[in-house]
This record gives sequence, C-alpha cells and structure tokens, in this order.
Amino acid sequence: MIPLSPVFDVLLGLGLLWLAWRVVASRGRFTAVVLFMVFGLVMAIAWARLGAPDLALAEAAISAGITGALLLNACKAAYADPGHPQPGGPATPPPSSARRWLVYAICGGLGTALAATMAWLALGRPDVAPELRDAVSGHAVDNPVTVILLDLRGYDTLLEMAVLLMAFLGLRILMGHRDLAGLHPLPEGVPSMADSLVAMATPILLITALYLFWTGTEAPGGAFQAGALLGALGVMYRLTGRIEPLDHTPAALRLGLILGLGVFAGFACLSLIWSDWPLSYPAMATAGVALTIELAMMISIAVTLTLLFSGSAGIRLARAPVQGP
Amino acid sequence: MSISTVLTIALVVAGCAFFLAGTVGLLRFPDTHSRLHALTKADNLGLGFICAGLAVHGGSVTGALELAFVWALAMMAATVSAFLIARWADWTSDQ
Amino acid sequence: MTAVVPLAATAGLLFAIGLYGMIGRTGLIHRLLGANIMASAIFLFLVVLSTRGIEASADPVPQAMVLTGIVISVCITAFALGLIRYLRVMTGEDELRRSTRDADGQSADD
Amino acid sequence: MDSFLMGAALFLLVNLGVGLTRLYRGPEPADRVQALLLFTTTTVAMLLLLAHAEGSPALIHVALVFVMLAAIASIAFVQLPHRIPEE
Repeated sequence: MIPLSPVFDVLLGLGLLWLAWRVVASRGRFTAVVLFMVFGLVMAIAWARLGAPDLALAEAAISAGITGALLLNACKAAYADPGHPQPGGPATPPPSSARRWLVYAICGGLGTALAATMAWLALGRPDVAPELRDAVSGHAVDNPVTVILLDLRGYDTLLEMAVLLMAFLGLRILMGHRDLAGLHPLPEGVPSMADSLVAMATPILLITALYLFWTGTEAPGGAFQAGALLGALGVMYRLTGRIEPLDHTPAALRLGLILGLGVFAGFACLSLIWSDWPLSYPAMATAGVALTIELAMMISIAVTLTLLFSGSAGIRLARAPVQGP
Repeated sequence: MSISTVLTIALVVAGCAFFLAGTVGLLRFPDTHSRLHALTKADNLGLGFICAGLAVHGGSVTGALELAFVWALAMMAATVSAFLIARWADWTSDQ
Repeated sequence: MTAVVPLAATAGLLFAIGLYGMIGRTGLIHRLLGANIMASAIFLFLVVLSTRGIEASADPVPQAMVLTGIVISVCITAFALGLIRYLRVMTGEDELRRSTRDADGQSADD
Repeated sequence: MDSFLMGAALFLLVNLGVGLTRLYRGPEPADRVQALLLFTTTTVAMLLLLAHAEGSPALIHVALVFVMLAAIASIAFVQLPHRIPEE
C-alpha cells in the first residue's frame, strides 16, 4: 500500500504551484486577489503538515482576516478612485515576444536551480544545535517558538515591532497628502445581518484571542496570533462601519501603537542593570516579564493592523453603526 | 473492529460524500443562485458529518464540544455569507 | 513523516513564479501579489529546513523567524497598497509602464 | 485509523483542486467568491482531520480561527461595486 502522507504533500506542493501561477498569470485584478486568498488557505495546511501549528494559526488569522479584506478593499478603491483609467483607454502595449521569452527563461532557469538547491539543502539539514536544545528545554516558558521570539532572539522581535510602526507611519504620511485625505473607502449599506454576525462574533473572537495569548507560553499561540486575531476583529468592525476613520491619531491609539516597541525597548534598557547584555531576563521572573512584553506586543499588533487596514490616521467607535437597507 | 471505529468511518465517508456533492454542484449547476445551494448546504453538512465522526473518534466530551463549536460557527458564517452574496448577485442581475 | 524534498522543491519553484509576477507583469497589484508569493516561498523553505524526524522536535528558530515574517509581510502589503493608491490618484494609472525612452532596455520597474 | 483520516484529508484536497476550476473560470465575481467560501469549509474539514490523524490538537484552534473569520471575505466582497470593470 502506498503511504498516504507523501502523496498528500506532493499534491499540496502541486496545488500551491498551480495557485501561485494562476495568481500571477490571471488577467483580472479581482481573480488574482481571490486566488491569492485560496493560496493563503493552502499555505495554512502546509504549515499544519510541516508541524508548525504556531505558523498555521498566524497564517489563518492574517490571511483569512486581514490580507484578504485588505486586497478586496484595494480592488474597491481601484474601481472608485478618481482617475481610474477608462476601459478602452490606451493600454500598455504588450511586451515584445523576445522580451517575454527572456522573462520566461530567467524565471524558469532560476526556478529549476532553486528547486534543486533547496531540495538538496533540505536533505542535508543539520540537527538542532545541542546548546539551543538545552536552552529551550530548560526555559521557564514552555512553547519553544515563544522562547525564541521573546528571549533567545528577542532583538529580532524588537526590530519587528519597529517595522510595524514604520509601516503605519509610512501609510500615515501617504494618507496625509491633500489629494488622498478623506479618500477612505467607507462601508456603504452594510446589511444588518452582517452587523449582527459581527456583534455575535465579537465576544467569541475576544475570548479566543485572549486564550491564544494566554496559552502561548506553553502551547501554540502567543502575542502574534492573538494580536492578528484582534486585528481581524478590528477589520470586521471597520468593514461594518462600527469604527470610522479619523484624520488624526488620538492619544490612546498613539499609546497603543508604541506600547509594544516601548515596553520591549524599555525592558532592554532596564536589563542592563542586572546584566551585561540588553534583553537578558532576570532568572526569578522570566515568565512574568515575558508575559508583560507579550501583552504589550499583542495590543500594538492589533492596533497597528487595524489602522493599516483602515488606511487612516486614526479610528474611533462610530456612535450609531451604519445600517443598510 | 469496534463500533466506534465503524461509526467514525461511516460518518467521515458521509462527510466526504457531501463535500464531493458540493464540488460537483459548484461545477455543474448553471447559475450563481443555484450554485449557492451547493455551497451553503452540502459542504456544511459535510463538515457536520466530519465533526461528528471525529468527535466519536476522539471520544472525549470537551473535544466533541470543541468540534460542535467549530460546526456552529461555520454555519453562522455560511448563513450570512450566502445571504450577502445572493443579494449582491440579485442586484447585478436586476440592473 | 512529511515529504521534505517535494515541498523544498515547491519553495524554489514558487519563488520563480513570484519573480515572474514581479518582472513579467505590469499591473501593480499583480506585482505585489508576486512579491507576497516570493515571501511565502522563503517562509516555506525555512520551515521545511526546521522539520526533523518524528522523534525529534522541530527547530524553533526558523519558525519564530517566519512568524515575525508573516506579520511583517502583511504590514508591507498594506503599505504597498497605500503607495499604489497614491500612484493611482496622482497619475490615474494602475500599472508601471515602460517609458518610451528605454522601451527596449529594462522596464521602469522596481 | 490514522491513515484512513489521512486518506479522507487527501480526498478533500483533491476535491479542492477540482473545485479550483470554478474559481478560475468564474464567470461572475460572485462565483469566484463562492468557490473561496467552499474552499474555506474544505480547509477547515482538512485541518480537523489532520489534527486527529497527527495527534496535534492545536490544529483544531487553527480551524476555529478560520471559521470565525470566514465571513470577513464575503462582507468585504459585497462592498465592491456591482459592475466590476475588466473582469
């Protein structure tokens, strides 16, 4: 009997390749976006197969909750913005066939070479270093991925929070431009049914996010997954008009945006008191400190993702949710 | 073979059959509205059968509750999605 | 046991497909999706490298790096969509055209 | 038993691959989004099967996250204008 799991993995790989090809080769924007959303679903299955449930959780929350809505919203903006090129207007001349074949040759050659190299590297991958294994297994936090994120490679995560903040600041600068100000695509006529679904989903999402946050020290989950889930809740609120865009960033949101970076950086400075290196944890209170930093990160990630989706400098709760017919 | 094994196999096979029916419907039905039937009924029934089969397989009450919760949420989402998409498609065909 | 070789080869090919989206298409959304596919290819490769046999647990370092990478790539996507929007409002166009000056040379991309 | 569950997951994967043709062919945008929703349900079922076949309960949480967020795609979709150019 043929063992089934290799067959599953091969089909999974083929499916990913076919989807990716259709995404980049499809003619319409909308088709490409929907295909990319399916690509995210299949990636989550790949993470599950590869024994990375932490990643599957993050991929689920981000691809289903945020990327999809973000891209569909971009389609909407493309159809609604002034200056949308008229259909039948001057289109880009198709590239010459020599040029097209050059692109095919580059991509095909590179793909073959990379596939061979990566397969070869994957066969000869080294064992986990014993020092790493000891450091992870003797740590006060049980989930190895959380240990790496917060302690052993904490500086990566610290800088990651900085990247999040930069992405928001960049978008804020763009959206502050006078021609773009007030161009937030607003929800129009959201049916009340969607609104009541969001009302029902809110407590469920909140509880799940807090559960994922809390369980992150010992099982798959943690600040990233919980933050992404809360960000998805923010996306739902924005889509149904429960929160509305603002042209300035209120103080509470500013605090939320910098909280993760601030607490992390503050801890890095503080830790110089008892150690020679920044970001080394006090032996007594590792778990407590880790949880505090994670809480701050979760809030920052949720706020940043919501604001990035909203595409505005700030948001506030709407007084009366938009009700459609 | 114990009775729970037989039950699990039967339920999971039934679930897969409904998923197959959903896909066939999605491919073969002639227009958007009839394809919505394939989408919202067949596949959620399939998910329900698979959840039931896995609940029998897992054999724990909390695990079964978790699966029931997944199914209930899936049906909630499918209800709203079907309504929204059908209305959107109606609007298009009315124009 | 996961089949690592097919998935590693998939990662290599995915990267090339994403690259095709970046250099072979002019539509900016397609380019952005191509870049996202390239990122996914790298993530897939890193996670394939992190897997071990059934008895040993996976290497957590690549998994943690990919976890931060997933969150970063969604932020970059949001920012890039903002840039695309800005370009459309400014120029009324949704794609980067090859300028007439160097129509035969490199395209005016990236 | 585990290989039976794996086989069921494999069947659903093939099912998803076949359904992709509808997503690709359309013709209406609504058809593509319907295919996406069908795939979400299929993915959830596959994750549940994999969770039991591989004994990894965290995958049930992944399935839970997917079903909780399944409606976002359709809520975002119905806000698109009814005439989508170029598709």
